[in-house]
Amino acid sequence: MNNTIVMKRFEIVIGIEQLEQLMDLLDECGVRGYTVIKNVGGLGSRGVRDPDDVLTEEENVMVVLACKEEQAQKVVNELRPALKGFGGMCLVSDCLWLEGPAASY
Amino acid sequence: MNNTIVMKRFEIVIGIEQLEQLMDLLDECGVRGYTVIKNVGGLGSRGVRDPDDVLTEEENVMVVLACKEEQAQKVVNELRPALKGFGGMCLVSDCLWLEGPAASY
Amino acid sequence: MNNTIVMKRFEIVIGIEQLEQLMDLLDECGVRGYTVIKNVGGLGSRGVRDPDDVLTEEENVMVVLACKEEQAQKVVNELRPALKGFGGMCLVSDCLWLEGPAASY
Amino acid sequence: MATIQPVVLFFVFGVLAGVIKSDLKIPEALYKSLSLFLLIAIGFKGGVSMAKYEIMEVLPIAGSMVVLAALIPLTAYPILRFIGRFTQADAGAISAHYGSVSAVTFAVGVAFLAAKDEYSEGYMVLIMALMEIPALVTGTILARAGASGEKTQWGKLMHEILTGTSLYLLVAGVIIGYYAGVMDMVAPLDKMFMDLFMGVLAFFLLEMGLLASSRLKAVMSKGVFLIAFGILFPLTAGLFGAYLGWIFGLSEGGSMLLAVLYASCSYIAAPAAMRIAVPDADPAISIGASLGITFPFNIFIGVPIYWEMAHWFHGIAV
Amino acid sequence: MATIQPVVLFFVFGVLAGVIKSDLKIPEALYKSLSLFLLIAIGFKGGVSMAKYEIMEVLPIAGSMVVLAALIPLTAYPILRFIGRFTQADAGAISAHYGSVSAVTFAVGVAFLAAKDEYSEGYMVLIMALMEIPALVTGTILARAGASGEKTQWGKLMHEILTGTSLYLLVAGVIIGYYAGVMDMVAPLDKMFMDLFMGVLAFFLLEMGLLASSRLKAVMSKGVFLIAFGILFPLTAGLFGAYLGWIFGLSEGGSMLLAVLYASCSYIAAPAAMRIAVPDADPAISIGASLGITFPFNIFIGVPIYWEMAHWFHGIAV
Amino acid sequence: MATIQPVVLFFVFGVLAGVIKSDLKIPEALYKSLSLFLLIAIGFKGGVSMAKYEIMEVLPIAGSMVVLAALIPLTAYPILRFIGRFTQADAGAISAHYGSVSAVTFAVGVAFLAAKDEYSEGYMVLIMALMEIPALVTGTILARAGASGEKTQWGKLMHEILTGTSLYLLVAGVIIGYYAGVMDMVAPLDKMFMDLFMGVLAFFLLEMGLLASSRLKAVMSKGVFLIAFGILFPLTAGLFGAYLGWIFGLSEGGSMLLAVLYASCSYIAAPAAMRIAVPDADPAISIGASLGITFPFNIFIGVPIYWEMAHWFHGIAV
Ligand SMILES: Nc1ncnc2c1ncn2[C@@H]1O[C@H](COP(=O)(O)O)[C@@H](O)[C@H]1O
Ligand SMILES: Nc1ncnc2c1ncn2[C@@H]1O[C@H](COP(=O)(O)O)[C@@H](O)[C@H]1O
Ligand SMILES: Nc1ncnc2c1ncn2[C@@H]1O[C@H](COP(=O)(O)O)[C@@H](O)[C@H]1O
Ligand code: NA
Ligand code: NA
Ligand code: NA
Repeated sequence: MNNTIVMKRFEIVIGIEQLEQLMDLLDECGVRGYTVIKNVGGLGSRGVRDPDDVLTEEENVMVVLACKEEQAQKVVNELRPALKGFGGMCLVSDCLWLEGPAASY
Repeated sequence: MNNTIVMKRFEIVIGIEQLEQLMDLLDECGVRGYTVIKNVGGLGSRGVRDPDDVLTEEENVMVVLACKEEQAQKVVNELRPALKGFGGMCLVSDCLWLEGPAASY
Repeated sequence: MNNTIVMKRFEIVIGIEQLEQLMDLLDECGVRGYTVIKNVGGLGSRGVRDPDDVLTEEENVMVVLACKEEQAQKVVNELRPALKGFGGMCLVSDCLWLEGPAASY
Repeated sequence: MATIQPVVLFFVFGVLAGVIKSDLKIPEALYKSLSLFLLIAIGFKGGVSMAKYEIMEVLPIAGSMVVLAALIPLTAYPILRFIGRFTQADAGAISAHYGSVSAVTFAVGVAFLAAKDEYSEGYMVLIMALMEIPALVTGTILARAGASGEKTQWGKLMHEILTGTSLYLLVAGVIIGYYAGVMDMVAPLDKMFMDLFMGVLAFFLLEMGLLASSRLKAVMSKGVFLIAFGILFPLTAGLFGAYLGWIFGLSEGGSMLLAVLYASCSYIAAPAAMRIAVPDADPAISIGASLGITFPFNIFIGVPIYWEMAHWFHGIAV
Repeated sequence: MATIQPVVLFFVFGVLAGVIKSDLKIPEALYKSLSLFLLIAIGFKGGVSMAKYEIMEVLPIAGSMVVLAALIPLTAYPILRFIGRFTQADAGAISAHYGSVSAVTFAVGVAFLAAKDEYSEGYMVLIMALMEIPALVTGTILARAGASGEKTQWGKLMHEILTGTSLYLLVAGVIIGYYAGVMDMVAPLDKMFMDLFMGVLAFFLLEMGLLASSRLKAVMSKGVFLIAFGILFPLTAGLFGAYLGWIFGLSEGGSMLLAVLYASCSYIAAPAAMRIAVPDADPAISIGASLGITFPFNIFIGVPIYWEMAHWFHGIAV
Repeated sequence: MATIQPVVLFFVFGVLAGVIKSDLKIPEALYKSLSLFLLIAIGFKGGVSMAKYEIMEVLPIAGSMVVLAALIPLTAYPILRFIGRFTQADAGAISAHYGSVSAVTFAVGVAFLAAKDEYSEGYMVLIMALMEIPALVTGTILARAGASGEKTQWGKLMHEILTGTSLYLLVAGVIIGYYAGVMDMVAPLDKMFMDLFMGVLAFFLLEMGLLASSRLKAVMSKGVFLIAFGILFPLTAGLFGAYLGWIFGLSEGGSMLLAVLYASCSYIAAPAAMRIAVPDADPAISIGASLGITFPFNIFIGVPIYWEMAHWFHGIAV
């Protein structure tokens, strides 16, 4: 497709209590752009987590992040050991970045 | 990419009134992990659905789900007839699961 | 995979103040379905944007949109110049549309 | 002459904020919280004053008024279907909205009476709560009778009507208020549910104004018939209500409130029920007419007129 | 005989709404706002009445009661572990919940005394705020002593306990109320934090009812032991509290409130602390027992019984 | 000597909660709801007391004070630009913040006068509402005059200023309050908008404290100049306001409130306007100085000082 750059897309879901740590880690990898969706629920190895349950107060966040391939491997290397402690999941896929906006990757 | 498993990624958008049914269905397919984002709006065959409109009270949810290929076909087979009744959409794509966290797929 | 149609998936993140313009633009491209997630935060070329900060009132939205390949190129052509003004990002990737619900693409 | 109450000016400023595209926004959680408050408070207040009645004396009168309310959608439907040329689904859904009631319009009527120091029967609240039922059922039957397509989900609909937030909280408020009244234990709860009523109503009307102005365009595009219907129909229904109140021997204030109930129309409970019962009706039309035309008409012009109507009938009696 | 207060009927209607699957929902932001209000208001009111005491006289008594509260989890644990056959983690976590207190149960107790026009010591609030500390610490030690697995994050846990919203707002309320009382500047704040207290409690109990009914299934599945524990244990702890209050020379009202504190159990602060301290405990069990059984038992049946207990001990004294 | 009011202690506990990293959080919807309430209530109260004036007498005085308020950003700008060495954009944006006003600081001033039983002119509220306009316009001109880059979106900016929530609700409150005052129909609305004012302010100050403590780091990093500016500039502006109030023949209370208005600075309306008008300014600096330094300075130290200033000028007159 025209006017696009080949990139990797990360989609990370973790508990909100680990978000700060994740953001520090991404910062260290030199990541310059990501998107954060809060108030997310789900099912995983720790069972159901429902942000609408006012008593249990469990909340996940989804972080979506696009970066170039060279950086992607670096993120993978840093993220793997951390995720072991965090739980959650991280998916990686191919995508195209539509050129236009100021580069933030 | 190292330390990753090839998987399928589902992205389902339906009305919140059908979420419970969808979750039962995924449960029956043996799915062990998914992520739910509520308070989602959009445009589709039923027109605009805006969760901020306090009078119409229409709300979509997005469910993201990663699973192995064998399971994916099972989910597709179960989901198709149900979605006919639900409306909404379901996208399927390829992705890599970054190993590390406890397996919840 | 059976019962699926090959399609393109767009994932656009912009500031909420530009959402109306984006929706007009998609409308002009003849797009018949999209999903909108509000209350999204992130990091980009304009720095951190945090929807929970009640004083700065910065909010992003994520728009996910599936369409056929022919339409995809049209959307790319229209979106590119607009995104230059908007900032944010737009990712494009391949996906399969699971047949079943009424076509809204 | 009837003076406009300060509280309804909040509605005006809500509409105006929408018109001049102010960035004023009421948080959704506040809107929902205020509406829970109003329902409980209206019920509670009614329940407290019902404690003064022999409940068995009241039930037959109240019951008749509720049943007779089914006449409203039955009258509205042919007008909408054959003069207004709406689809069966839309005509039925709009009928259900106009047969149903608006708790906020009722509250404005109560405030009007309070400002005039006029008495009214406390059990009007119970009538309001129960009027939903025949209106929504009748409207649904009209919308679906003989229509092809999916079967009406009667079970789901009746559940929605009977357990829906509006009816449930009104009835809960009535029972708790009645109990508090009978046990003479109203005291510390009145600071919240009675003293703050008007202030909460003010906030709610501000939001109603914002919502109404966002609906106006949709209504206008439906042309002059819907606007005329939205004004003339409640006037007629109100007249019927005032007459009925007089016939049944209600006070002037009570007759006026019955007129308000018959004239007012729903924009919360009815849309929720019609979404389930008549999914092929277009909510933009029924909510637009109800909230964009009839609601403002009632709170500014209708309420004083219904008072005059009640007054006039009671004049005959003398 | 003790009559049921109107405010607790809101709890009944909350439960009922859950049972009949009404679509009634309290917005999360309202729930959180109301709970902030209640904590500040309870603290404020206590602080204002503490302004009448010599604070140094009070501290040793209050301190002893707080320390003695550690006996509660120490008693609960062996029952849960060896009779109930819960895991060490669950038995410890449940013990921490029952050692800890419920500000809303306390508020219902205060309302009960207010309806009877009975005096109680203002500093009971301070005791309530501080009782969290020994209960949560003891519960955690019981849950983790000798257990393998990750090390207890004591630093994080103590931070959570000491700076957690409940303890923080109660103490902040006490200090501000005390200052306002001493300076004789309570006046304009009382309209909010005192007059509206019951009304806010009503709303909160409605939501508590909804929450309790959503927990019931989880508790029932745990069998009859947990239900018996959820009723008999608070009765015992309440008796101990009433006895202690009498021994320490509290008023009848004060003894009753101490019984309420000892008998009540937490469903807000304790879950938050146990999430950090004992992550392998199942919150469904402890919250379910606490909110689904003990809370309703206390507000309907327990509170009048604790009053009778306090009354009985004070009768001995005569 | 001036005693600290209990209500401002809520601010202290908000800051403290931030400092000790408590998990205390005010839901966003509550924060927004409280700020809507305060704006309407401040306007309403002012409007009610304006009902006692001949409105035509008041307008010229009020107009002059508003226009003279444009001097504040004109004074602040060169200090910030040439002594503080801020960029043109930042200096202009900060000037706009300091020219603009803080409704909450004003409310604390009103509470201070109420505690002293001092009279003040009701139309000060109108002055507050209108002072935004010259401040934001002047600040924008300063920030953009001769600057390259995109053209200033004057249309959008004026729309934002004139229809922005703060100005709109203040003016709506004034008009409704004025109408209620003239018609003698204040009665049921005062339970909400007057009686609860202090309680709502308490909650709001708690959140302000949390917000201020989250901003402190950003300000500290900007060094000692910004801190000095944030304290000395409002003192100077306050002196000018007190002098002006005296010259124009306001009461002591009114002069003090004018001093408060001139001294206070915005952290809600100004950021919103500057986002549109001067997007290249860094909001962390202007909000940080405004909320992190000047706001706490004003409510604790400034308000009593402005009172002494007004007192001193009025002493001259004798
Ligand atoms: N590389 C990226 N990956 C994911 N999200 C991004 C990326 N770059 C920008 N964004 C999102 O787009 C928003 C606006 O970007 P910008 O206009 O560059 O500040 C950010 O706040 C992020 O939410
Ligand atoms: N297979 C999966 N697909 C999508 N989301 C998942 C999957 N597994 C885990 N998650 C998300 O990650 C969160 C934490 O997972 P866990 O730590 O395994 O409990 C869950 O609550 C889900 O939101
Ligand atoms: N082509 C599409 N791309 C993205 N989202 C879609 C698409 N079609 C439908 N949706 C989402 O699915 C919801 C329900 O669709 P429908 O049942 O067709 O009205 C819409 O409100 C959208 O959020
Ligand atoms: Na009606
Ligand atoms: Na206890
Ligand atoms: Na100023």
